[in-house]
Amino acid sequence: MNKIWNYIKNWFIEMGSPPLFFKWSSKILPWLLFISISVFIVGLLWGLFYSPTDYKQGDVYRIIYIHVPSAILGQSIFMFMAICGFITMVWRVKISGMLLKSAAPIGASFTLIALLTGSIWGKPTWGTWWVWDARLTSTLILFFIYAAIIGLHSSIDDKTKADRAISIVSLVGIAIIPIIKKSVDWWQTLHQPSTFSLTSAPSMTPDMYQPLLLCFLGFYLIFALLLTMNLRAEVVVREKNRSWVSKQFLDLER
Amino acid sequence: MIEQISAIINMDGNGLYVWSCLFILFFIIGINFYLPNRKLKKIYKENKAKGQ
Amino acid sequence: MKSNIYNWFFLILRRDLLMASRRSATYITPLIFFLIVISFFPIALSPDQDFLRSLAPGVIWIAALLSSLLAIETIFSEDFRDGTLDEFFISNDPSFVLVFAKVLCHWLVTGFPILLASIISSLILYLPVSSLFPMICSLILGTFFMSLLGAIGAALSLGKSAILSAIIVLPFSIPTLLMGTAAVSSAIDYQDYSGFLLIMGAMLAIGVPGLCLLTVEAILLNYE
Amino acid sequence: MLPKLKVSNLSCSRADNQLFDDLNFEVHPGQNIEIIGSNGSGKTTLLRILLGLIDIGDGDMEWLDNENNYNNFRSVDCFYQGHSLGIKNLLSAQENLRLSSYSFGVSEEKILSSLNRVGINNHSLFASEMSVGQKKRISIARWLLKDFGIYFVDEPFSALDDQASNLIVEIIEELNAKGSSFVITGHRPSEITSNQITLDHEV
Repeated sequence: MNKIWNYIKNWFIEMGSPPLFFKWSSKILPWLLFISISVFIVGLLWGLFYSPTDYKQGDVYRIIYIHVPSAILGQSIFMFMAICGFITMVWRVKISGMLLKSAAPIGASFTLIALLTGSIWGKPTWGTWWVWDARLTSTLILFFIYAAIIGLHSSIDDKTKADRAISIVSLVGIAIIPIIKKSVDWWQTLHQPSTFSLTSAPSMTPDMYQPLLLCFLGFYLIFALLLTMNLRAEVVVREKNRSWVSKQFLDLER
Repeated sequence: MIEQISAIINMDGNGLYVWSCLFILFFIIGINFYLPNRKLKKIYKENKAKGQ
Repeated sequence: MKSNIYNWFFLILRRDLLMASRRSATYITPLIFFLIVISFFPIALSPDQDFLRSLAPGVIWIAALLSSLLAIETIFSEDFRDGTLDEFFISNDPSFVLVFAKVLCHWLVTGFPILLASIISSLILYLPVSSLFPMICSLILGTFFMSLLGAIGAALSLGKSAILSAIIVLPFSIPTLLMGTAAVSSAIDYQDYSGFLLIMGAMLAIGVPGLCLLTVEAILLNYE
Repeated sequence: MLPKLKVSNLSCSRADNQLFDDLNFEVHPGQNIEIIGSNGSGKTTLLRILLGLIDIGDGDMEWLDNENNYNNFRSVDCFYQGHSLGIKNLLSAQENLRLSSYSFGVSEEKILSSLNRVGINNHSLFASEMSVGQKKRISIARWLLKDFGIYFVDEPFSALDDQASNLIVEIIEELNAKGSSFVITGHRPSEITSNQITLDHEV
């Protein structure tokens, strides 16, 4: 058991060594680009054009194909960051710190998308741009946490140190975010009986549900693509004075 | 044909909301695409300048 | 003579309390800040009694949150600057005890005066007497948790601007804020508030070991 | 006599530059080691790595314990004084020393005699009321509280007048005679030892 574990760890460390990572990610990047973008586009097209109209909300419910996957993705990315943070703290694996750092702006972006689309969706359904709905509120707080992590990282000059600093914050975050979600839910029922909730409103039929699943897949693939691209940039920026970087670029030119 | 397209774009008067959501999605993902590539290009240029 | 954890804990607690007693600003400034923030709300909004009563739990809690957060900003910075923190970390005693002792001392010095001031502010904001007990209980649990969270923020932003640590800590303080205000407002409405206090207690029980350990890691980062 | 600390192949790199590489030395009882280097050459980092305050170096450190075995953990009684002196401004000279000696418990007479030895006669003066030179003297008085195995002192000779540096040399010799060792850092070689390690990587 221990042997297998060590094997996995060493493999992870080896694959994560910056020059090697840059090499293999260059190979898979075109494939990832093709697959992720095609699944993403197909999912959106299916959801936005071919799925049936909701009888209650009309066509505006189609925002669900953008809003819900990005909201879920915003939370999943934080989970991912906490795992990376744990690896960074315990085993001091360099690449996991860089992964953590590169995932943060993507997570913030998807959380922002969820916030903006949620607020746009609110306009026709609630009549206002913003309602202190439990889901929207906890998404807003999640966005603040992402912003804090990005701000903290940029304020520390030594980037390896900054990685470990944000891994501490992400570990605190992953413990507190469920409590935040639960307490915001509670707060909502305390102050105003929930009249209308965004996601449970349309009664989903299978032909509404299937494109949503495809959208989920597409969003996750897009995340993988953006993460790979961000990580490549991060790796190169941090090691720009090493010899392998200029060598890689020479290879690309040939 | 044109009526069909305009019906899709209009979406019973809700089109503006849906399309602006789609625009936000592509805009923010586009920024995320652009930034790392710009960083890579910058380093690439620096390396080129160093090599010459 | 061999030192044990209790000796060490009480040594640091005694040392910090002694130093705080010699510099009155440590316990007076958060208190004054708290009272100033509280008094701004009636001035800015309305002196109407019913209106203020409905606002009071939130106002008291926000003021307590901000003043304990601002005060904890310097918890490690002085020790870090004059080198005593190095000495403590070099010694063989567990450093999370050090963090816990410092946080506890800080809470005794700043959180406790705020508790007293909250009783005064409950008078000027027309809170009913029945809600005084849950308010004090929730403030005890909540400000201590905030001190623990603030210690992490202070350790991460040692030598940097205070606003950075506020940005890190404030989003995490939301459950405390919600539970605290919920406890006080349900007491105003004669409802059961024990559930909120229990959850705050549970958060504190998990937070003491977890956050102290992470704070140690955050302080050690500054030595690299 | 066995060396108290054996360091082999110690190296450390931070971000892009190598601070030091392949350091090998031994700390023998009663002998001193001086680490020479300019600002930013990694002297303080080396001391912190040796003491285990930070864990960013690669290499082996072996410490001698009472049974003459070597361990990977710090089994020697160590004293550390960083760049800043470790003196609290809000405490008096005597209180400062009492705080430093909490873990081994020193009698009041010992504290007073150490203070007298370094020439501080007003024991109840607050550190905030003292000059920098006097604070340095208090920090030196802390060395005398107990005979530590190894003293790690960061730049003890910086910003000192002749009288004070003579005092330091005297005290170091005294403690050497009792079997204690010093690992100190500095910008230029001092007179306490000829055993020097130079850190000179290119910044």
